[in-house]
This record gives sequence, structure tokens and C-alpha cells, in this order.
Amino acid sequence: MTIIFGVFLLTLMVITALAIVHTQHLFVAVILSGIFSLLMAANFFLLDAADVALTEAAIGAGISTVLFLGALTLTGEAERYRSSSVNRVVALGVVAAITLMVIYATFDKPAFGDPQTPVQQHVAPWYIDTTANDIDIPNVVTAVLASFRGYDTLGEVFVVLTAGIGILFLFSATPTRRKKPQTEQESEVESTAEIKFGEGLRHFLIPQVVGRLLIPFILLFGLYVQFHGDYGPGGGFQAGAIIAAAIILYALLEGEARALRVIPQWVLTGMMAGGAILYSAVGVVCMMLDGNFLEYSVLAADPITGQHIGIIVIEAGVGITVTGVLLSIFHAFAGRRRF
Amino acid sequence: MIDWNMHLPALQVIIPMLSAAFVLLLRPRGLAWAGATAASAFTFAIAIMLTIGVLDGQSYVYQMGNWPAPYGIELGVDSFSALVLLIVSGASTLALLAGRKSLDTDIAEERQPLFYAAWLLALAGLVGIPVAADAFNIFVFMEISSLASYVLIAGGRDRRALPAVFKYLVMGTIGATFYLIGIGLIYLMTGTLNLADMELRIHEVADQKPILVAAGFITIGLALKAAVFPLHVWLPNAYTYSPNIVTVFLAACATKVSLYLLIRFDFFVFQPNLINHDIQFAYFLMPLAVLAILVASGVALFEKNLKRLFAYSSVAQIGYILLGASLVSVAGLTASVVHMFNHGLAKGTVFLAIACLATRYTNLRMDNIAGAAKHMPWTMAAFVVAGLSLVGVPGTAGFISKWYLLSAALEEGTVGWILVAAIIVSSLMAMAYVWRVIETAYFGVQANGNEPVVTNTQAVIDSPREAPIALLSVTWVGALANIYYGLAPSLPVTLATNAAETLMKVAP
Amino acid sequence: MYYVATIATLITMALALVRALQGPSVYDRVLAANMFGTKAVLLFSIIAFLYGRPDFLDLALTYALINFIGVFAILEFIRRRPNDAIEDDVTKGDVNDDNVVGR
Amino acid sequence: MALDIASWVLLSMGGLFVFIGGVGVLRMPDFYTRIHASSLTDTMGAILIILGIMLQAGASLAAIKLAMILLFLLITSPTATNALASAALLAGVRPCGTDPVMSADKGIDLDTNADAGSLGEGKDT
Amino acid sequence: MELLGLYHYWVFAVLLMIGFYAVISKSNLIKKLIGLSIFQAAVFLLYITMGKVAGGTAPIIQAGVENAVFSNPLPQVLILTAIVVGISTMALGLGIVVRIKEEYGSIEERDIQEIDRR
Repeated sequence: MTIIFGVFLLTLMVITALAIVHTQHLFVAVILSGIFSLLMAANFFLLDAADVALTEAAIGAGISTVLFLGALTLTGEAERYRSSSVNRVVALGVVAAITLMVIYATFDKPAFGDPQTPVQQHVAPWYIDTTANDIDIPNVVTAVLASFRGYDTLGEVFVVLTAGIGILFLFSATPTRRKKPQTEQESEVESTAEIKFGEGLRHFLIPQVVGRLLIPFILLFGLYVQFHGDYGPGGGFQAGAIIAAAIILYALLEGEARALRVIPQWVLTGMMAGGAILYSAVGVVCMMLDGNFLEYSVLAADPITGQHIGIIVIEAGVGITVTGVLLSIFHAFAGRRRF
Repeated sequence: MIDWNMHLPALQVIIPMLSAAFVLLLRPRGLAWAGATAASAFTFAIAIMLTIGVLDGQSYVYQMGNWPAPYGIELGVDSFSALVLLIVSGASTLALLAGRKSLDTDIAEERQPLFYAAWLLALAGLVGIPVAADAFNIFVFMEISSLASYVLIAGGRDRRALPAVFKYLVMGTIGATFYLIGIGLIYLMTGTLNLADMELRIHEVADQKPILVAAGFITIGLALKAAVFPLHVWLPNAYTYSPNIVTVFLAACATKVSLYLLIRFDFFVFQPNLINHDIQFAYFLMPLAVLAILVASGVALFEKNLKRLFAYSSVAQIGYILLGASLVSVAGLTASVVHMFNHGLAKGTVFLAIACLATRYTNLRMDNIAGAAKHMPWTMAAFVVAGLSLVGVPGTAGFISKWYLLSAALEEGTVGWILVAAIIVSSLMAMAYVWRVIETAYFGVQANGNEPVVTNTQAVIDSPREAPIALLSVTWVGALANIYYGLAPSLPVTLATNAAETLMKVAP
Repeated sequence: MYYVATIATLITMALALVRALQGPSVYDRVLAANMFGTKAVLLFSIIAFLYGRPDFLDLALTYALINFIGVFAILEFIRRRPNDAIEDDVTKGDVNDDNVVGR
Repeated sequence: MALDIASWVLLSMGGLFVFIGGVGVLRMPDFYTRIHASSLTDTMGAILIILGIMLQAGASLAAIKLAMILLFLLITSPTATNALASAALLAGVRPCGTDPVMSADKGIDLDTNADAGSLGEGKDT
Repeated sequence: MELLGLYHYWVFAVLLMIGFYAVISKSNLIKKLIGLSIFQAAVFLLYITMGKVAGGTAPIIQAGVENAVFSNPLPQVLILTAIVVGISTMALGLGIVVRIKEEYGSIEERDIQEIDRR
């Protein structure tokens, strides 16, 4: 039965994707891609990937919609050209070739859900057994993420950090066009933009009250996801996204400027770097204690305790960096004026 | 006592990565540059130590978190990766040493910590790939290096840098995603991500369709990243409009790392196991390589902008590297790997010399730099040396690799003669475009009198003096290295021969 | 037992999707997206029980939070954009022909 | 057993409400009636379904979480629709039947969009 | 059931195609990025699908499911990483688009090429 639910959701997903590509209104495309992410998350959930579904829901549907909207505010929201017919033919040709390749590959693929495939037989059982014996936390995904493949996760944190650095770097440039004298009309537009700028939804009473009420709970829930990651779905990435979302909510309600006053940019930059440093520091400490890089077992007398300590600390590092980066990116977009 | 020698592969990556996070926090002017340069130099030192170790016959294998190989992530360094590590960290260090003044003019002071942090992250990503022995880990580091290089290129002063970066971002992401699909299909069939383990297990399923498709996806994805003709369209603009010093760094090593990966994947994982893979590989890549060499050299002949000219020349040189690999022989691979090193050296020096020119000439159009040699004799002399090396004149590093390439091609019989002809024709074309620059710089006369003139309206008036001493001396280090490795090529050749023999599974 | 509710939720999601595709105004689409979100929360909670893993309710909770924030982000976006037109069916308009280029 | 039957009834009723809400959103003539369809049966459907699941969960952490989810939906869903409706009203979307402006509005908008557009682009290039 | 199993892979192929088509053919830069995100999402689906075991459950070993069959945790870990990488790329891409808009006044590839040619 669940497989039929899956098929249904997948079909909805294809329809949504087609609509996203078809519509010429970017705002609509963004809303639809929010729905697309959500369908994706539901599918992941049906396919037993609770952690991934949580991430997709928090990052794909939440944060990325916010970022796209932030960008759309600055760029305008209508697509001006249909793709030209030559372009379309070329694109369809390339795409058809690749699709044929992919479909060709589906034959010979092991059947869906077959437990006898190499994927299920070769490495996976080892992870499940070893997690129970050597790490002793219930969530195997967290164990693989943080310990067995902790180096990947370190790299991932640095990818996020790079994105944060990139956005800050890009937006630290003043547009050259601004230096030119403005026409009267333009400056007028600018001044009205300035009045609107940064005041948030302050004049909407009900959202105000409800939002303020909820923010502490969201933060609390974020912390729960952060530290419950060993036991259930969750962990640093998801928690970072949720905490960032709570503060984004604050910024939406109270306005950009006030949110930045509560957590100024230098704190965010510190968080970006700090989380990454914390993570790598754990690895270096392991080296100092005569282990390999990221070998948490040496952190305590008992290897299992060591693993627990290591995983908690690095997850905290991940959470800090992700929060810092996502908020920096959000502020960079939301605080940018239209030019 | 901790055995640091054992930890070298890990330190190689961690040091630039960790220092990137610290550099981000350095506020005062100049400190960020100093920090980045120190970290980069340290990385270079580790690469040298690793190379010495490899030459001593030591093999480096490192298990992250001490988890055994197919389960945890493994790092490994052999001759091939050691050579790439040398190129990457050396290019980064020299570029940083040279580039302080040049970057100060390109990047405003308050943006510098961000910029240098991105630089170190790009370095970390680029050294992370050759060190890694795990397919997915390679993807992660590929993304670090790509994202960071997008940032670096976007630092260019010209606004055309932005569309160039966007194109690079889109094509780079497609390439990386193709790679990811390929890895996914292989994982589906073998159940492992570790390269060595994959190599062992893949032959059981070698004739199955997903593996063939995976080989295709990985080859195309990496070819996109490596700017193999005709997937090179992102490269010329990205190199042209990025800050000059960034061009030095990226031109010397960014595409090399993707090529390294392409060669490693194809030869290490697929070649010994997939039936007829060598023929498919050769038939697919050899025409592309020859086309790349001829077409890109042809475009370079008519290009007006100096940086763009040499960007196209890079596309042609990538063709040479690929051509060597597509011969699927020890000699061909040796040539290809040696050329990676030599091209990095020559092209890095060329772009350093261009950076020297750029400190005095804001506009790098060909007619604008006419007579530059009169004002900047040392710069132009270094340029001549590097240019000759690029062409492959005897006595320079470029000659060595061309020689290896020619002799490898001659082993191939009839096809070999066509290849030889292509190589010779393109060398002549290279001669022509390098000569065009030299001619303009030495004998050219500015349109209105003898003074350099700026066509760009808002630019400052050019002052025809020599480049800053730091930049110039590093340029000369590069030029002398070109001569040194032309006369005593044992280091790259030994490493390359070892690499080729391991890849082709020939007992040394 | 859970199947009836699951199927009803799935069908409603499809209906909401149709509304989101049809428009006609921006607000209809936002409404549909919001409704889609709340239905997804229900779907997640039901499936968590269907699979016998009540721990996965975290997912539903997360989504309820995110959905709320998403709607506010959209509202803020609508408020901020330069002319708050209720239009959005440029899709069918012929505004986007190639001849708009030259200006 | 009685518990199972009760939760079956609740879940089915909830499913019915949810479905009616969906049909309403699709079939109602204008934005405000759609909001009505959406939010009203939305909350009702959510209450019934989650109560149905809660009966199955018994007294456990899951029940508390379900209660949180329900509370959350009951607070946020009306807030969101309220904000949405007020935004729409401020932007000039008229309830259907009061005025034929809506379709006219759209026509005007399309026109303005054609030359000046919401992008404000014409002046920049 | 056999065909329903392959359905996941086909949807992967179709989504890949849709996303890729948008990236290649669309002139609008933001639309390209949206296409890119669909393209990447398709790959996520491929990985997660191959990790699923029929009758299995999520690899979180809790009371009540100690002896159940667990789906493969490794693809899930990889995709967790890939999702975060994807959003990072997307954010950076959006940043570049915003800067392009500021410098060129347009986010259409065609306009930008036009302006650069002048």
C-alpha cells in the first residue's frame, strides 16, 4: 500500500516540476518549488529516510524558499522571454540523449527494495552492527554521519561556510551603477523603498502576537532536534536550519534592523567560523591524544563514551556554523536595497 | 610521541581548511594576506614532505577516525597525487606571495578577510581531491573547491566577471551532479564508495548497463569540470575577468585536478575491469582532444585580449593532457602527467607576467600593450621564457612533455602520425600566438605616439614602470623553474612514470 | 485504519496542488501552498503511526513550524514588492514575446 | 477495541473533513470563500485526525508531541490565513459578488505589466 | 509490483530531464537556478530509492524495532550532505544573480549578452 502512496506522490512531483518550468512568473515558480520540496520530503519519509526528510523539509522547503523570495525582491519576478525555438530543440536533444542513457541504465538495475542487492549486502549491515556495538547510539544515520564518515561531514560544514563567505563577499561590493547620478524618479522609488525597508510585518497585529509567542518554542524545539539527533531524526544541520528559521521569523515580524541588533553580523561571522573551528578542533584533539583525525574513541577512557562526546561536540559545531551561515545569508539578502 | 609523518595526508587538507576559518576572523589590513600565505606555504611544505616520502617508496594510507577502509573514509597519497599536490599548493603559495599588491588594488580592504578565506578554502578543496580515496568524499571536496573558486572569480573588477561566474557555477554544478549520478549508479551495483574496494568489486558486474552508463556520466561530468572541448565554454570568460592573481592560481591547477580525477577514475576503476573500455575511452576522447588542440589554438590566434588569449591556450593544453591519456599506454600517460606539471608551470608563469603587466596597464588588449617591453623589460623577458616553454622550445619544461607526447604518439602506428601532425601544427600555432604578443610588446608602437594609452574612459593614467618587486621576483622564480625543469626534468618525470605504471598496472 | 485518512489527505493534497497551479491570484496560490503544508503535517503524523515509528512526529512538528514561517516570508515579500499588483497570470499573456527586447 | 473503533471513526471523519476542505478550495468561486473552505475544515480535519491518532498513541511522549502539533496547527493556521486575507484585502482583491472590479483589475494589470512591469526595468538599461 | 519498483527510477529520469531542460533552455537566470535545484533533487531521489529495503524501516534502532530489517543508512547520509551542498550552491548562485541584476539591470541571459556586446 505504501508503495502506491509513493507512486502517487511521485506523480504529483512530476506535475509540479512541469508547472515550475512552464510558469513564467518566478514568484509562482518559487511557491511551487516549496511544494515540490515538500513532496520530496514526503517521499523520503516513505522511503525510510526520516533524517533526510527532516532536512529537506527544513532546508529545502523552508530556508530555500525564503532565500529565493529574498532574491526575487531584489531582481524582479517575471521571466521576460520564452526560450527560443532553436534553444528549445537543442535542449530537448541533449536532454533526450541523457534520459535515454538513464532509462537504459534502469534495466539491469536491481529491483526496488530487494534486500539481496550489493547496496544492502556489502557495507550497510556493518554500519548497523558496529553502531550498536562500538558507538551505541540508536540513530545509525547520525553515527555514520558523525563518526564513520565524519570527514565528509567536516567537508560539508566547510561547503556551507564557503557559501556564507561567498555571499558576504559578493554583497560587500557596492554596485557601480549606484555611483551614477540618479534620475528623479529613481531616487523617489528609492526613498519609498527606504520607508518600507526594515520595518517588517510590524503593523499586522495578530501575526505579531502569535509569532512572538511561538519564537521561544521554536528555539527550544531547535535545541531539542540538535541534542536529540543521537536518538531520533535530527542533528546539527536540521537544528541549525530550525534555529535560523526562528530568528528569520523574528526578523520578518520585527524588521531586519532589529533582528540584526539582537544578533549583530560580527556575532554571526564568529558563529560561522567558530562552528567549523570547533569541529576541526575535535579532530585535532583526537590527533593530539594519539588517535587518527576524528577518532573520537580516544577522547575518553571508555571508547564508547569518547564517541558520544565527539558526536555531541561536532554536532554542536555543525549547528553553530549552519545557523550562522543561514542567518548571514538571509540578512545579506533581506538587508540589501533594491538598485 | 605523535608520529606526524603518519598524519601528513590528513594535515595536508586540514591545515588550509582550518586556517581559512581563522583567516575569516582576522580584521586588520594585511594580516589576512599574511595568514593565508603562511597557511599556503605550510601546505606546500607538507606536499613536499609527502613527495619526498613517496619518492622514498613510502605509501601513505590514512584512515579517518580509524575506521577500516570500505566503511570509513580513506586517504591515500601515491606518486600521481603527490605530483598534483605539488602543483596545487605550489601555485597557490607562489600566487599569494606575488599577489599582495595586485590583490590590494582588486579587492577592497574590508573584503580581504573574506577573499583570503575563500582562497584557502579553494586550496583545501583542490588538495582534498587528490588526497581522497573515497568517491563521495571527492565530491564534497570538489564542491568546496568549486564554490570557493566561484567566489574568487567574482572578485574581479570587471562586471563581466559576474555572468562568467554564473555560467561557471551552472556548468560546474551540472558536472558535479553528473559525477554524483555516476557514483550513485556504481554504488548501486557494487555497494561501496571506496575506490580500491570499488575496483575489486566492479568486475563482477562490469558488463551490466548501469556501470556503463555510470562510466559515461562520470567521464562527461568530469570533462565538464576540466573544461574539455567542447564543454569548455565557461573557461575563457571566467579566466579573463577574474582578478589577475586568481587567474594565476586557477589556470595553473583548477582544471588539472579535474583531469587528475578523470584519469584516476577511468584508469584505476574502469580500465582494468570494463571490457573494451579502453577503446571507448580512446574513441571518445581522442577526437575531442585533437579538436581542442586545433580549434582552441586557432581561436587564440585571433584573440585580442591577452588574458583571453591564454585562456584559450589553456583549453588547447588540456587537449594535450587528454591526448596523452587517450592513448591508453604507459608512455602516453607519462606524457600526460608530465604535461600537467609543465603546463601548470608555464601557464602560471605566463599569467604572473600578465599580472605584472596589469599593474601598469589597466587594459590588457593587445594593441594597448604595444611597446611594453621598453618600460617593463624584466617582465617581458620572463614572459618570453614562459611563452617559449608553452610552445615547447628545447631547453624549457614544455619541451620535455611535448617530447614525451610525440614519442608516445609514434608508438601508435598510423593514427600516431595524424596525432603527431596535429601536435606539430598546434605547436606552430602556439608559436604564432606567443610571437604575436612578443612582437607587439617589443616592436609595437602605440597608435598615438610612444606613450601607453588607455582606451578605458575611467581608468587612471598608466605609469610605465616595472611591476612591484615581489610580483616580479616571483614571476622570475617561475621563469627559472621553467628552464630548470627543462634541463633537469627528473622530478616530474619520475613521479609521472611511477604514476603511469601504477595506473596501467604494470610492475615497475 | 489509517488508510482512509491517508488517502483523503493525499487526495486533498492533489486538489490543493491543482489550486496552486490554477491561481488565479497570488493569494490563491499562497493559500493553496499553506493548505498543502498543513495537509503534509497531517500526512507525516499519520505515516509515522502507519510505520509504527511514533518518534518521527518530530518531522511533522518541524514542518508545521517551517510552513508558518514560509507563509510569513511570502507575505513580507508581497508587501515589499514595488507595485502590489494582484496580477500574476503573465503565464498566459503574450507579454513575453521576443519583441519586448529592444529598449 | 472500543478505542480502535473510536479512533477509526475519528480518522475517517477527519479524512472526510479534509477532503471536503480540499474540494472547497478547488470549487469555491473566489479567494475569500476559498479561505473559508480551507481554514474552517482544515482545523476541524486536523483536530479529528490527530485526536484519532492520539487514541492510538496512548499516554506516551508521542501523545504529547501530537498535542503540540495540534496546538500548533490551531494557532498558526488561522493566523496565517488571517494575515493572508488581510494582505489580499489591502492589495485590493475584492470578494466576489460585491464588484466586478476583479476581472477588470486583472486586465489593467496585464497591460501595465507589459510596458512598465513590476520589474521597473525600463529605466535602468 | 515489479514495474512499480522501476517507477521510482523513471521519475528520477523524468525529473532529471525537466530540471536539465530548464537549465539549458531558459534565459532567466533564476529560472535556471530553480531548474538546477530540480535537477539535483532528482539525484537525491535516486540515492534514497536505492537505500530502501522492502519491508524495512528507518535505520534508527529504538525500542520495538530492535530486530526489524533496516534500510541502508549510507545513501541517507550521502544525501544529507548533498542537500546541504545543494542549498549552498543555490545561495551562492542567487547572490551572483542579485549582483548581476545590480550591475546589468537585468537577469535575462539574452539581455546581458546584448549589453556586453555593446
